[in-house]
Amino acid sequence: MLIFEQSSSGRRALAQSPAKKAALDDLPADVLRKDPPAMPEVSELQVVRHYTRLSQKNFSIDTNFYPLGSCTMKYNPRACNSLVMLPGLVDRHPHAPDSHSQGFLSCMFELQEILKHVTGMKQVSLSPMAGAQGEFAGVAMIRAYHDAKGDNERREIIVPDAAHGTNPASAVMCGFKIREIPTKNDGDIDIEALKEVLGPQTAGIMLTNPSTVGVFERRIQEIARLVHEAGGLLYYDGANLNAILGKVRPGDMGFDVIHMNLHKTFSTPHGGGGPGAGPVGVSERLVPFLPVPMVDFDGDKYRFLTKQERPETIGRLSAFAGNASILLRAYIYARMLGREGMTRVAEYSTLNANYMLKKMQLAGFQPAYPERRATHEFIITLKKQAKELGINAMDFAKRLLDYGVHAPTTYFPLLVPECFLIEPTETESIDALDYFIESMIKIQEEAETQSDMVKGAPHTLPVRRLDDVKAARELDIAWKGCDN
Amino acid sequence: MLIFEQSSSGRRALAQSPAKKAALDDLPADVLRKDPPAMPEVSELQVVRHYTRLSQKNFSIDTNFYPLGSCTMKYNPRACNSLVMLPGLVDRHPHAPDSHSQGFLSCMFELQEILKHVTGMKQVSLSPMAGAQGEFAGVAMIRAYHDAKGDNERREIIVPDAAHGTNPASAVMCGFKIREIPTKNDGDIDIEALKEVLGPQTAGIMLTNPSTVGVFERRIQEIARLVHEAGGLLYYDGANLNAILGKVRPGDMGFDVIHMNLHKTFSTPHGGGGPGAGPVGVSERLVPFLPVPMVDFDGDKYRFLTKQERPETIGRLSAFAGNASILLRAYIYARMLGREGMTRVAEYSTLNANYMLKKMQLAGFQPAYPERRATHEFIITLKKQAKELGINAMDFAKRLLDYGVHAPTTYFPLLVPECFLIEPTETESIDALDYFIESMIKIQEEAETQSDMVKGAPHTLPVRRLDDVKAARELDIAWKGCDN
Amino acid sequence: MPFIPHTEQEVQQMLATIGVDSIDDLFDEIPAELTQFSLEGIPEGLTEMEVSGLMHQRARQDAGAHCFIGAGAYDHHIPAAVWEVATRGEFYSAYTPYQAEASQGTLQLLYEFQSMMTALMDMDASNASLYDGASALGEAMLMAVRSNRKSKSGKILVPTSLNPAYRDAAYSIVKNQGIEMVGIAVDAQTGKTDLSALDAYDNEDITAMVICQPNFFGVLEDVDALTAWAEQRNIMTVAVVNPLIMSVLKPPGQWGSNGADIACGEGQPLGIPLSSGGPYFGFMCCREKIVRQMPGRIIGRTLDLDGKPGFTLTLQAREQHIRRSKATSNICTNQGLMVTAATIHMAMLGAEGLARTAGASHQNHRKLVSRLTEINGVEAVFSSPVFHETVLRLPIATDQVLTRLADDDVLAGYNLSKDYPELGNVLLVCSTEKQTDQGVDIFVEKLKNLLS
Amino acid sequence: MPFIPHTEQEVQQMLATIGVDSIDDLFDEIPAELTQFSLEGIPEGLTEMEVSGLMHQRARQDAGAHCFIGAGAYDHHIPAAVWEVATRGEFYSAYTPYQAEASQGTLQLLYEFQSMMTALMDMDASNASLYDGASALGEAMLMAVRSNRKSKSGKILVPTSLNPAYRDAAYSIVKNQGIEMVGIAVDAQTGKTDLSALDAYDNEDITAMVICQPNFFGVLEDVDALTAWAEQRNIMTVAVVNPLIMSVLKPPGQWGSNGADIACGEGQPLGIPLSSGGPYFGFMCCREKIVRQMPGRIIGRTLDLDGKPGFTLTLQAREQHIRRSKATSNICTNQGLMVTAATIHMAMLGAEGLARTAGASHQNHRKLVSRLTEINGVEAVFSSPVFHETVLRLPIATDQVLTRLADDDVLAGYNLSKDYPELGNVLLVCSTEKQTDQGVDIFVEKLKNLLS
Ligand SMILES: Cc1ncc(COP(=O)(O)O)c(C=O)c1O
Ligand SMILES: Cc1ncc(COP(=O)(O)O)c(C=O)c1O
Repeated sequence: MLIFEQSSSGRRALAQSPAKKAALDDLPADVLRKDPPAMPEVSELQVVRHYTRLSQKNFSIDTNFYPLGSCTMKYNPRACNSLVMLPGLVDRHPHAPDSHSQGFLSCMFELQEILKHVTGMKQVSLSPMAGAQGEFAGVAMIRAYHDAKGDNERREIIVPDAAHGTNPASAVMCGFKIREIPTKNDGDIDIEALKEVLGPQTAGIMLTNPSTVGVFERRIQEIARLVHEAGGLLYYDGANLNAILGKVRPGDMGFDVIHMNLHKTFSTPHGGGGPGAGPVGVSERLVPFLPVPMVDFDGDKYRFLTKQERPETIGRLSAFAGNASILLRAYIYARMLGREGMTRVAEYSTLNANYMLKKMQLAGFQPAYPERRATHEFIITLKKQAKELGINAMDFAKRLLDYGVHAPTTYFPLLVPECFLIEPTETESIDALDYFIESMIKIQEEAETQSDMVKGAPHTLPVRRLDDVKAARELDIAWKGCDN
Repeated sequence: MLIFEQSSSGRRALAQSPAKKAALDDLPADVLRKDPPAMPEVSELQVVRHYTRLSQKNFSIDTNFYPLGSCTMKYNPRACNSLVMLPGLVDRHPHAPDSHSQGFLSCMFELQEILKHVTGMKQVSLSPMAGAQGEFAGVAMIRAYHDAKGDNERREIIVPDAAHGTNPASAVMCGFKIREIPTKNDGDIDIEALKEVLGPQTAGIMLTNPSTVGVFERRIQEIARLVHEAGGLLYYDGANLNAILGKVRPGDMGFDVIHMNLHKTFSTPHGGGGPGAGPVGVSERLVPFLPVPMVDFDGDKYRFLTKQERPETIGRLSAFAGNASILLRAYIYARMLGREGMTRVAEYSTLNANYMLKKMQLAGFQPAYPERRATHEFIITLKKQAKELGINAMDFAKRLLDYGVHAPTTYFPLLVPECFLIEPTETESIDALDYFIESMIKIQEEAETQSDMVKGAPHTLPVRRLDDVKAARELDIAWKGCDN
Repeated sequence: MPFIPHTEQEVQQMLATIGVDSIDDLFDEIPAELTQFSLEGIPEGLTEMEVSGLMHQRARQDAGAHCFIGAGAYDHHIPAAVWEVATRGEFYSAYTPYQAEASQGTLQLLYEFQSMMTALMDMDASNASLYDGASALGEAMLMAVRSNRKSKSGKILVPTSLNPAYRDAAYSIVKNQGIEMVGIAVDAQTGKTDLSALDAYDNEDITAMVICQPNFFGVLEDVDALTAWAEQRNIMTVAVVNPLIMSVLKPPGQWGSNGADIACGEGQPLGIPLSSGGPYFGFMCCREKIVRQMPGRIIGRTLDLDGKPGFTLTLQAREQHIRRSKATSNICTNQGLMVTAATIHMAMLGAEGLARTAGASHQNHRKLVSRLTEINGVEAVFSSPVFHETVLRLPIATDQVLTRLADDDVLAGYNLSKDYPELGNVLLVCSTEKQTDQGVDIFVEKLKNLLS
Repeated sequence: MPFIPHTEQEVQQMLATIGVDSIDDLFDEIPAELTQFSLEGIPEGLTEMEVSGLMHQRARQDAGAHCFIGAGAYDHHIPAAVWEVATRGEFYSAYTPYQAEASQGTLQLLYEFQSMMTALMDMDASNASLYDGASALGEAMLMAVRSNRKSKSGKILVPTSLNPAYRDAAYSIVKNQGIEMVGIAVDAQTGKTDLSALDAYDNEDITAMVICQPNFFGVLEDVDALTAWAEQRNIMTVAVVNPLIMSVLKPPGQWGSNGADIACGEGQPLGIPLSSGGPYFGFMCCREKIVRQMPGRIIGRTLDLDGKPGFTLTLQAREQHIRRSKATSNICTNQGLMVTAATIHMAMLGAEGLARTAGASHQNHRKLVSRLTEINGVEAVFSSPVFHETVLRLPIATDQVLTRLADDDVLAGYNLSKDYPELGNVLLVCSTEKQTDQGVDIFVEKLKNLLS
């Protein structure tokens, strides 16, 4: 039942708003609202009960193994949440003067430094509010760089066919054209194809490494050399940074700009869709263009740097300083990990992925790249099952839900048919991995013996499969009152 | 699966204890522990996931209508919880000096005052930690009073047969003998029977008013006169205070001592079994005997009063000052209610109960006291259903769970056969009440047509009915390792 | 190894399964020369206890002031239940609800959010959030340009009374797509957008126009007149509003004759704590006919295989994960958790509670301004009615006032002189329903002392 | 009417259903003369915002000191997850798990709690909590008297090194049942219970004996010798221990030849915040053979109708709701939520984490004591080994030291002179793993200044 359907006219949570109604008699009548909006009229208990019960209908890291490839669904330490809720942090106004900001700013500055070191970049700006905004900022810096040199013809950004959808979308938002290059059968990108598209029109290339197919791009140094020689810059999509944290650094690979997904690698919550934080780091040549604000430390006081101090910046991307208290959460996490902890993130997420890959392979599942090491994630293709049993990746995914496990990422990257992109993360125990594999084996058996049941899955969740076509055709995206 | 069964030797939540192990080399070997206790060895994520999932197996106010008679399962405002967790409150040491205690003590003092006014008693001590300890303190004061007068022969406490089990148990702990008196068919106690047991051996009587059968004891003034004339004192069990808060006061009825269940009337959490808080209030003659500590205010500073200042006290009942932060929660709640809010608690809880009673009666259910008003709760007897359909109160209770509603109190008070003690509380909306009644009507239909199904209920919960006999016979009350 | 559950024995077992000797062997595809670097610059790990001590200390450094700053972020009361429920693990640690069956909690909540926002704005459709108010405006501009097929210019009229940070952020976002933002002056007397300044554009091809309510000065704009002017010229209107205040002011859907085309803004006043400026959330509503141009996720109600109602992501063909370079926006992760809190907050307050909150904020503000303007040399700059925020002229430099009062733990407002030097020494002060008489007394006393 | 959902219309509808005119009619069975009183003494209601402002202010009044007080309540680190999970609505707002099928979450957790406590104490059985450590001792004494059928005297030996508040509370609880508490002196040199003082009772009928580890002075008792002495005389032993410290010290189940009969104490060090002294929780463990004498709830594992394991309250025939005046105790509501937190806390730390916590507390304490005793006139009173708590002798009145240091936000310890005037000017200081070097420096500096 919707919260709207629990309404009763005149009911409200009386403790939650002022006891008296203000007159507003100083305001002209024509600016005032005539009828109140049709919002729920419910009690405090109804609200708490409704949303508590709704929450129970979700899968989440806190309740389920959630091996969603490319999303790094690792444990979100609860301390990161409770500490940012401390008075002094939770109620600090974004425009508070420096005298009332040193605590907050010192955390931000130190986070910039930590991210700089772990990525091998020259400087970091924390302001982008998610991965995609980090991409936008990064590509905008590439454009600003070429523009600053008067190199106005560079209007193409190269992306591999396996790239995440945000990569081409971000490049287009910066006014670029997209050139796609193929991925080879071994998972690396096709360097010959790359050479063909490189030229004076090349602004840069956007890569994820490990790539979205779950393998490390081995010829990255050669790619960097080729792109740089062609006058382009290299963009690093940090969605997969978890795989290499502390083991190898994008800066050392030759990348000029990188965004990080702190809501992945640095374990800030996904919150059912966000918020994220997508700081960007850059090599020397892009430093002037970093988005503002940034935090500076003169050895005594911390302060924000804005356009005034950084005239070549691509500008600000938010009203204030990005997703500040997500950044604080990432800072807390980074301090708990420390230097050694960072490296172990990469090591153990990689160990988990390779263990799962091997065991699934032994159980008869088909890796997409059987000759390659898994990184922190790997791909299984279920094309044989789809062809022979009529049970596709979606069916496996939905049936997994009945086993209490969240499905891996399906149908991304698209170039692998019936693909399952599996990312266990380092915070899951061998027991959770084994349970997943056993579930997959059982579903395989079910697929062979009771395929209708699998196709009808899930059976134990609040709803069964939903009619997406109806959803899009008969658009019902807002409650329209009881009559509907 | 038990948390123990998720253990792996050597695994632990590394962020949660010191990185280094202390040597303890200053301690003699024979005081040291040889083998570590067999406790779970799990990761932080495992802990969070395990207990989050366990929590989902509970019914609770936050998720379900919970009309558990005598328990006052009303909404527990979340603010009461979050505010007591503020630094300064959550980390105040119980032995902090007065200079660092004025904030806390002022809340305690004001709570004493509020409780005093709303019960009509002379003074209040907050220290008892639950209703039963409040009863103990109250009866102990009655004993101290008689003893102080040299009246050492008064060794009997009178309780009605409908009394809660804690009443006789508490009196016995104070060294008293119990005299039980019957309840009449109209729900009032049998005054003739009372007269018979009153005498020079009478220390006092323990009453609940409204009584545990959900009606107001109409001849309370006469009872008070009789008991006082016999030289006894009157004890008020405040479990049902919700029914009369701000409408009538135990002090005015003639009671000498009262305990309150703040975890009922003042909405502090039940927490799956506690903690509670059972402050006691007394009439003039019992003031010297109140348990310590109490809080005093001299117009300038607040401070604790202990045995030193109150030599006749029955003593302390806890190591510190009782369930302090439960008292704080009650204080916050009381401040939000305010004077008018108190009265409304009684009014609307009574309205809800009478509405339900009437609607259930109209639906054919049999009230235990059809001639009486409901107070904040009322009793339905299912003896007809038990006799005619073989479906007893327990069956109705278990089947209600399938409807997502917590069962009312069953089989208490015992004098009403197949009894359902129903207490909706004031925080529930008419929708919740109607849903309960509809569910009862449906179960009645089910009982008539598919009684096996009802007897086998619940069907949709994590477990079906449990074997209590086996539980008591083959005692398994602690995990004994994997081999068991 | 905080947060890593592996025991040494398990590691050995796993390595044996994989068939390698060490974890390092798993990284053998990485060129060796890339792995020579030092992480010395990163401090060693802390336990939770240590980091908790550190954060308590940092928090105390910034705590404990009387705050009269608004300027886009407002210190409203948030019911305790809001964040206690929103941060339940099932909301907090779930991903974007791609697997609808395992995400009905979040999906239904988002549907309810969309329903509340459309009600509040009186618009047809809402998305499930964008990053923040400023970036939402950038997206709204792009959407307006996509939607207004009749116009070719890509010119957007933007009043100078728009929050300058919004202007800057929107500019960063749209500048690479050939869009031009044209400033419209404010009437120096009233503080409202100067209607006569629009005459200059009467015959130009203008794609869209931004209308704020209230504007950055707290001043209430003539939204009907502005909207009407745009309607007559087929100019798309983009409303930028404070959603809380829409509970008492005429909402975008009722402006002019047909209402604004797009409404967007900052969701922070709906239950999001100040927390140094983020995370907040941008909201966006629009008319039904342009919903396919909307950026961001949208949730729809539909039926499952058994005919039971359920919720799912819909109109995904607008989004980057389907349309890639042709998507309406690059946005992927949005501000889900903030919207979770805002939905609970709005349900808790209801229309009446929001209106009371807005009303009390404004009433408090009238008290504050009347007290402050009693001080010699302090006066309101603009003559038009405002809503809970006012621009004051000061007799001395704003910077100086702010610094001196901050020493006494009074955060007196936002330094508007930085952005509008032409206004002289000006300060933007704000009130909410949380303002206390005691706080006002201290502010007045300290300011009086400073100026005397 | 905060928290009351009724609209005026609903009230009318409900009254009509009932068949009365007004809510007041529902109270017509209450004698009219009883309803004449005034509640003027109770303040008017506040909104949550107002009460939140008030509580923030009260909290600030008491906040921000360096605390070196122990004396029964210890400031240990509590993982953030503990209370975030424990206060989930499903745990926080559930009743005692009478309806087992609808309470499997709480029931399984309590079974796990019992399992952890028996492991920690090395005992057979645990209940699901009592109120606090002091009242648990009272209950343990009553239980010992019930269990020791061979003894008639009701005499219980109690060392004077027992926390005096425990002695007082236990006395309040047992005094009306003909039980006599007999004090056993402490060796003035070592601070341990004087073994030779026991000789006096060699031939007396003694029912039970209390043994503390550590005792109130922080001193480690000769628990084996004390237990052995009691065993030889069929005296029931009641151990009173700090459960955290049992992760590193020999647990009650291993004392003497057969272990203590009952172990009880304060659960606070297992994840419960100081919060002014409560709510904490009392724990109690015992040997299997006397489990039916145990007070409080006990959870058992059993099977459901389908043979699936499940959890339920068991041995209820001991309890007041079944046995009424013949129950083992009057306890009904216990400290469920605290136990919920403690269970999560113990699971989080595990045996190793608890041991490290205890160990670090002790190590910190050695540092603190060595620093403090470098100050002229400050010295340890007792010669025996202690655990994370020490009695120090001061050259001036303890009260004076405490008051003066409190002015500098140093809470220097517990004033032991109040309870033990015979010891002179003595102070009980305590350390936990949270102690910082900075805190110690300040303490030492302030104390030095005061004493010089
Ligand atoms: C490979 C990759 N790149 C970019 C992104 C976009 O990041 P965000 O969702 O934070 O905008 C994602 C997120 O799913 C991703 O997996
Ligand atoms: C009538 C009555 N009296 C006394 C009590 C005992 O209160 P507590 O559980 O707080 O000890 C209860 C609790 O259920 C009760 O209902």
